[in-house]
Amino acid sequence: MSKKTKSKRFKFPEETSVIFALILLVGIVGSMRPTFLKPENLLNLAASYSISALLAGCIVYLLSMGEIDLSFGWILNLSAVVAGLAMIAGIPVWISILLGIVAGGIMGAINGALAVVMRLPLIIVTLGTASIFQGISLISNKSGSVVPTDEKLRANIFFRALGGEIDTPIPFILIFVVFSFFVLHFTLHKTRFGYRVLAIGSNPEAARLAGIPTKRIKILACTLMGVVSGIGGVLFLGFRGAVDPSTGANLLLPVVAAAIIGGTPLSGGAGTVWGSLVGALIVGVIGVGIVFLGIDAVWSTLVTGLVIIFAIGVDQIVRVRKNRIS
Amino acid sequence: MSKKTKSKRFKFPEETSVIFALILLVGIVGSMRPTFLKPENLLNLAASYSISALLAGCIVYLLSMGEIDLSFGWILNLSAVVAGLAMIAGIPVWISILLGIVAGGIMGAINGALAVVMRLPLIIVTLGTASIFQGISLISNKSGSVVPTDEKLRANIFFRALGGEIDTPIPFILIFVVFSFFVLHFTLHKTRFGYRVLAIGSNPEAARLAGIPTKRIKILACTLMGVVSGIGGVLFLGFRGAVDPSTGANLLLPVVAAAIIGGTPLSGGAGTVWGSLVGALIVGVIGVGIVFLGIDAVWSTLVTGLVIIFAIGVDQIVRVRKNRIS
Amino acid sequence: PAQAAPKKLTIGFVVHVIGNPFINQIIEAAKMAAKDLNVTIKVTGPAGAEGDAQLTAVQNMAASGVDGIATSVPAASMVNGLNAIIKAGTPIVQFNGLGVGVNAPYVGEKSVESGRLLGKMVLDKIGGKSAKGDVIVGNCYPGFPVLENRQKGVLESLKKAPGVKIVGPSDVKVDSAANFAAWQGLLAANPKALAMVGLCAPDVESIGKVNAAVPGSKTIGGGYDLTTGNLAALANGTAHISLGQTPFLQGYLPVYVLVDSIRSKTKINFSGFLNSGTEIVTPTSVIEPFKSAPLTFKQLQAMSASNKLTRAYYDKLVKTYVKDWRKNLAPIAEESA
Amino acid sequence: MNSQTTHKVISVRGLAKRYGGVKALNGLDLDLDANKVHAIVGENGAGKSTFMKILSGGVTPDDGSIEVLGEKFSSFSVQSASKLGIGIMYQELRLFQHRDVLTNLFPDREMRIGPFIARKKMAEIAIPVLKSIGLDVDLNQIVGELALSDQQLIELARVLIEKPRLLILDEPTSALNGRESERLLDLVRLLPKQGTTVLYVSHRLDEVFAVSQHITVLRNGSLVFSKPTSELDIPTVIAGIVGEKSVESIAKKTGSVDSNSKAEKVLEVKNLSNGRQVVDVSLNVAPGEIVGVAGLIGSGADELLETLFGARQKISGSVKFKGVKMQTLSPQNSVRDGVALIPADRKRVGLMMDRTVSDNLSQVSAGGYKRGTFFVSKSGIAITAERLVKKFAIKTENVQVRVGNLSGGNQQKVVIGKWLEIAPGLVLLDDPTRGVDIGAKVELFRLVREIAAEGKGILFRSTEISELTSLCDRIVVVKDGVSTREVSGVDDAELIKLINE
Ligand SMILES: Nc1ncnc2c1ncn2[C@@H]1O[C@H](COP(=O)(O)OP(=O)(O)OP(=O)(O)O)[C@@H](O)[C@H]1O
Ligand SMILES: Nc1ncnc2c1ncn2[C@@H]1O[C@H](COP(=O)(O)OP(=O)(O)OP(=O)(O)O)[C@@H](O)[C@H]1O
Ligand SMILES: [Mg+2]
Ligand SMILES: [Mg+2]
Repeated sequence: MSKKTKSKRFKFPEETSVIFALILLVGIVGSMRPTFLKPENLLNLAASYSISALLAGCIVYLLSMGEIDLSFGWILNLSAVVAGLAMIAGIPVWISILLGIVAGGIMGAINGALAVVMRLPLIIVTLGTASIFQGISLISNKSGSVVPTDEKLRANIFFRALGGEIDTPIPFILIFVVFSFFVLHFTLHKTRFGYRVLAIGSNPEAARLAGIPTKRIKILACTLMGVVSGIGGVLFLGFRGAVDPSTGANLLLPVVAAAIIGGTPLSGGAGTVWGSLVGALIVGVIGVGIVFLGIDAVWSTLVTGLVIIFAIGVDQIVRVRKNRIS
Repeated sequence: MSKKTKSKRFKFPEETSVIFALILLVGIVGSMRPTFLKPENLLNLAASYSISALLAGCIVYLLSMGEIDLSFGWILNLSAVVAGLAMIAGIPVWISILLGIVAGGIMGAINGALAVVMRLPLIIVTLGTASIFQGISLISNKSGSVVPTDEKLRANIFFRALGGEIDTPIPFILIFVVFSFFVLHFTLHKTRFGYRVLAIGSNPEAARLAGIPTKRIKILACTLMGVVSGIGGVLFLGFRGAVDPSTGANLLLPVVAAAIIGGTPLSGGAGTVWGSLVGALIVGVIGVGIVFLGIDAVWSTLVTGLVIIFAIGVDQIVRVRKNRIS
Repeated sequence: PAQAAPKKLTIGFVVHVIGNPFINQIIEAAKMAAKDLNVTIKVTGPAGAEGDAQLTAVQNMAASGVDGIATSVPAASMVNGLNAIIKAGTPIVQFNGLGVGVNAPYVGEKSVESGRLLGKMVLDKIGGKSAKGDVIVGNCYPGFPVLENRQKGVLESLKKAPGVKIVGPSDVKVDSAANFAAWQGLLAANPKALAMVGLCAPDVESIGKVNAAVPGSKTIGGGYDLTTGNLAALANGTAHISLGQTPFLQGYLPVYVLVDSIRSKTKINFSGFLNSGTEIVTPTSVIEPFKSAPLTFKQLQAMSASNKLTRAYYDKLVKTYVKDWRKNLAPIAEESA
Repeated sequence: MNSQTTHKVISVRGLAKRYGGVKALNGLDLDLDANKVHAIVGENGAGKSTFMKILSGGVTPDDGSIEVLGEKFSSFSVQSASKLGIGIMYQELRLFQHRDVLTNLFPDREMRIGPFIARKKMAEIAIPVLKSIGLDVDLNQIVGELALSDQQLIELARVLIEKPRLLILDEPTSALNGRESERLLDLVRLLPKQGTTVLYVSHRLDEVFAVSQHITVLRNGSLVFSKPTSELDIPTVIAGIVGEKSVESIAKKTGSVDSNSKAEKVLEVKNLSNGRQVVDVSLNVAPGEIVGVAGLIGSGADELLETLFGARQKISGSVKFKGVKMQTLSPQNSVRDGVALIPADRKRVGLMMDRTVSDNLSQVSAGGYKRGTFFVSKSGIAITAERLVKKFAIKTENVQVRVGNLSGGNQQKVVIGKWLEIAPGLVLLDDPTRGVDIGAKVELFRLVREIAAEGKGILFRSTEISELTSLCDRIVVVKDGVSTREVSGVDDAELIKLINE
C-alpha cells in the first residue's frame, strides 16, 4: 500500500521554482535599495506590468495548444483605437469599451478561422494578420495618437478608476488582472474548454479522433486571445488616456518570455497560467530593478540579459532539485 | 506493385509551391510597373536581401532541429562590431574579418552550450543571450556607430567588392550568398551532420538511442548559426561600411518568416534551405514592391499584411493541389 | 567625504531608445551638463521605441527618488502618467519628442518648420518654384509624431513648385538594409526623380549609396541627422543636404533647466518651448543656429567624434542661450508653428 | 565442446531497475546460451522491455552485473552496446517519422563517399534485406506516411542490417499479420546458424513455441523459470506468466446471434468507398453481434474502420447507424452517436504520451463526448480513472503517472479503457490486442462479449486469424477494398485460404 501514501505526499506546485526565482530577484534588489521593497512601490510595479501579465496569462492557452500568436500586440492597439475613436465620435463610454473588446474578439476569430481554413500554423497566419491589424490601425487613426480628451469622457468611472484617480489601497487595474487570472486559470484547468485545449496541444490527431472539435476549439482559443487583447487595449486606453500608433509594438517578446519563463513549454500539452503571472513579474522586476540600482543605459541591456539567464538558471535548478526530492 | 510504379513517377520538388508564389508576386508587381522586371533591379533587390536570406538558410538548421535562436541578429551586430573595431585598431582587414566570424561562432557555441547544460530549449536561453550580446555591443561601441573610415581599409578588395565598387554583372554579395546556399543545402541533406540534425528534430529520443551525440550536434548547429551570423555581420560591414548599435535589431521576424514561408515547419524533422531563399525573396519583393508601386506609407503596412496572407495562401493551395496530383 | 554639504542632486534622464547614435549624442551632452553642474545623472531607456515601456521607466525613476527627470515623449499615451509624476512633485523637462499636454517645458527643434526648411533647401537645388519633375519622399516609421510633423513641413514647401510631383510618402523602413533596399527600389521605379527626401537618420546614408550605384545620377538627396554615415555621404557628394537637431542642446539644456529650477526652488510645472534650433549641413557649408561661431564641414566631422571638441564649441552657447533659458522660453505653440 | 560458461551469451546477476516506486526489474538472475532463439515472456509490465533496454544500453540499471558476449558490460551507452554487436528492435517504434525509408534504415550508420552520404551504396545493402522480410516500399517514401505494419518491418530491417551478434526483438510482430509474422519467424529461425543469438519478446505464445529453443518467463521483474522449449507446453508457460491467477481459455463463440433477424441493425454499410483503399464495402452488424473484418495487407481492412469512424473521408456509399442515415461521417459525429474506434497505433493517434493516465482515460468522456460536463474536475476524472484502472487491470503506480511511462501493453489498455468508458453502441476494434498479454487479452475478449451481450455491435479487425475465428459471429472478407464474402463458423485454416484466394 505504499502507493497510497505516495500519492498523498505533499507536492510542491509546479510554479514553486519560478516563484523562488522571483523572490530571489526581489530580495537582491531590495537588499541593495531598501525603498524598492516599499509596498506601494511593489504594487505600482505590479500595476505597470499588469497588462502584459494579462496577455501572458492568455497566450498560455495558445502555447499549450502548441500555437503562437504574433499579432496580439496589434490587436490590443487596434481595439484601443476602435474604443478611443468611438468615444471621440460621441458613443457612450461603456459601449465604446464593449466595441473595442468585440473588435479584439473579431480579430482573434479571424486569426483562428484563417489558420483552420488554410490549415496552417497560427504563427504563419499571424505573421500576416499582425501587419493587417497594424495597418488598419494606422489608417484609422491617420498615423496619429487617439486621445479621447473630452472632459465628460474622462469623468467616466472607468477612466477615473484605471487612471488611479479613485484611491484604492491596491490599484484597481491590479485587482482586475488578478481576478482575470483566477478566471483564466480556472478555465484552463477546470473546464471542458481548457481540457480540450490541452488535449489538442498534447496530441492533435488523438484529440481529433477522440471526437474533440479541434477546429472549433482552435478558433475559440484565438478568439479568447483576441478578447483578452481587446480588454488589454481598453485597459491601456483607460490607464494611459491615449493610444499611439506604436502602442503594442513591443509586447510580443516580453509577453511570450513571461509565459515561457513562467514554465509553459512551447511544445504544447501543458501550461501554467499562474506561472505566466510570475514570469511577467520577473520581467518587470528586472526592468524596474535596473532603474532602481541606477545601472547606466549602456550597461542595462547586458545586465538584463545576465539576469534573465540567472533567473531561468535558478528556476531550472530548483525544478531539478524538486523533482529529485519528490 | 502499384507502389513501385508510384516511386518512379516524376515528383515536383517541395519548393514548387513557394516558387510559384514568388513568381506570381513578381509578375503582379511587374505587370503594374514593367521597370520592376529589369534584370538589374531584380538583382539589386536580391542583393539587398541577401544577408537576411543567408541567415534564413541557416536558421533552417535550427528549425529542423525543433529549436529557435532569438539572438542571431545581435550575434551579427556584435561580430560586425568586433571586426570593425579590430580594423580601427589597425589589425589587417582579413584578420579582422576572421576575428568577427570567430566571435560569431563563439557566441553561437555559448548559446548551444547553455541550452545543453541548462537542459532548456534554445529559445529560452537566447532570450537572455540576445540581451547579453546586444549589451556587449553597446558597451564596446559606446552606443555609437563603428565606422572603419581609414582610406587604406576602404581600399581593401573586401570592402570594394561588397560595397559595389568593383563592377561585376551580378553583385558580388549575391554570388557569395548563392554559393553559401549550395553549401548549406548539401550539408543539411547530404552529410552525416545534416542527417543528425534532422534526426534530432524528428525524434530526439530515437536519435539518442541511435547513438547520435545529440548534445554535441546541438552545440554544433548553434555554432554554425553563430558563424553564419558572423559572416552576415562582416558582409554587412562591407556592404554598408559601418555598423550601428541598432544593426540586426529587426532581423528576427523577417528571417524566421522567410524560413517558414519557404516551407520549413517549426516542429522540426524537416527543412528546406532553398525554400528559405525563396521565402527571403518573397519578403524582399513585398517590401520593395510596395515602394515600387508607390503605395502610401500609411497604407503600406496593411498591404504588406494582405500580401503575406496572399502569398502563403497561394503556397498552400499549390501545395495541396500538388499532393493531390502526385 | 562631504560632511554637511547639501545632498548632491540626482537627475534621471530617460530616452525613448538606447543604442541610437543620435540619441547617444544627446546622452553625452546630458552627461556633460551633469558634470558641469555637479549632479548625478542616471540614464535609462527601453530597448525599442515604445511609449509604455518608456513611461514605466520614467515612473521607476521617480519611484527610485530622483530629484528631477528629463525625458523624451514620443507617445501621447505617456502624457497622463507624466502629469501624475509632476503633480506628485518631481519636476520634468521634455526633450526631442513633445507630449502635447504635458505640464513641463520642452526642448527640441521646430519639427514642422525644420521640414519646411528641408523642403525649401531641396527645392532650391532642383530649380526653385519652376522645378518640374518627381520628388520622392520616404517616411521610415509612419505614425511617429515628429516624423509626421516633418513630413507636413516638407510637403508644404515642395507644394510651392506646381511642377513638382510628390512620389510617396513611402514606407522606407528603419532597418538599414531594408531602408537601403526601399530607396533603391524607389529610384529604380522613378529613375528621373529630381530628388529623394528622407525623414529619418538612416535615409541620407542610404540615398547616398543608392545614388553612388547609379553612374551619373543627378538626383538630389536630402534628409535628417548628422550621423557619421550621413556626413560621409555628404562628403563624397552622393547626398546633398542633412539637417541636424543640435543634439548637444537637446541633451544639455534639459539637465540645466532641471537643476537650475530645483536649486532656485522655482516650479516648472507648465508647458513651454525651448528651441534647440536646426543645423543645416551641406558639403560646402555648415549653418549652426543661434549665431554660433562659423563651422567648417571638416570641423563638424571631427566634432561628431569628440565630446571635448563639442563641449568647447558650444561653450559660448552654454554661457548665453542656456543660461538665459527663462528668457528664451516661448509658448509651446511655436514648436509646430 | 568447451566449458559451459563460454557458451553463455548473457549472464545476469541481481539486476535491478526502479522507476520511482515501481520495481521494473527486481534482482534478476539469468544465464542464456549462445546461438539460440530465446523467448522472453511475461505479462504486461513484467519488465521485459526494461531488461532489453538495459542490454542495448538505452537504460542504466540501478544494481547488478551483466556479462554479454563474453565481456563485462559496464558502460551503459547505446554506442558501446552496438560496438559489442547488440542490435535491438524496440517495442515502441523509434523511427524518424519525417525522414524517408532509407534514412531510417541507417540511423547514424550512413555510408559515405567523402563527406557525402552514399545513398546508392546504402540502397544496395537495404534492398535484399527488405526483400528478405517481404517489405515492398519506395526507399524515398516518408516513413510517417506508411502503415504501422510497414513501419514495424522497417524497424526490423534496420536492426537486421546491423548484422548484430545478439539480436533483440521486442514484440516484433505485434502489428504484423499472419503471413508477415510467419516470414519473420522463418528468418529468425535461421539466425542462430549464422552465429546470431536472438532474444525474442512476444505475447503470442504460438509464435514463441514455433521459433524458440528456450523460454524465459518473467513476473514482477523477477525470474519465474528459464527452460528449454522442448520441456514446456503452452499451459505451463501461461501458468508461469500469470502466476496464481487462473486464465479461462478463449472459448470459441458459438453463433448465438441471428444476424438475419428483423431487429434493426446497429450498423448498415452499403457500397462504401473512400476513393483510395476502400473501394466498395457493404456489411452490417446486428445488435449483440461481433463481426470480424479479415483481409491481407493493403486490402483496406483497417482503413475501412477509420472510414466508418469518419477519421478518413468517405467519398460515396451509405452508412446507417441504428437505422439512421449518417450524413457526414466525422469523429465528432461518431463520438456523439456512440461509435468508438480503438486504434491500432496508440502512440500516434491513441494517447497523449506526456499526460497522466487519468487525463488519458478521461479524454473521450470528458473531452469528446457530448455528455461531458462544462466543468472538468481533476479529482472527478481521477476517480473515474481509478475505477477503469481496476476494471482493466492496468498496471500503474497511480493514475497520476505519465502514460508514456507505462509498459506497452498497459498503454494499450488505457486506450481501450478511455473508449469503453462512454459505453458506445458500436465499437470498431482495430487490432486491439496489439502488445496485450494473454491474461489481459482473455479479459478483453470477455469484455467485448459482455458489451455485445448488451445489444451493442462490434466490428473487429485483427492481425491474428485465431482471434477472428474465436471471437466473431461472422467474418467479412475484404479484398482490394471490396467486401467479397461473409463467412461464419470457419476455422483458422479455412479463413486463411479464403483471404488468400
Ligand atoms: N521510463 C519509465 N518511467 C517510469 N516507469 C517505467 C518506465 N519504463 C518502464 N516503467 C515501468 O516499469 C515496469 C516494467 O515495464 P516494461 O516496459 O519493462 O514491461 P514489459 O514487460 O515490457 O511490458 P509489456 O508487455 O506491456 O511491454 C512497468 O510497470 C512500467 O510502468
Ligand atoms: N497466416 C496468414 N496468412 C495469410 N493471411 C493472414 C494470415 N494471418 C492473418 N492474415 C490476414 O492478413 C490480413 C492483412 O492485414 P491487414 O488487415 O493488416 O491489412 P490492411 O491493414 O488492410 O493493410 P495495411 O496493413 O497495409 O494497412 C489480416 O487481416 C489477417 O487476417
Ligand atoms: Mg514491453
Ligand atoms: Mg495493417
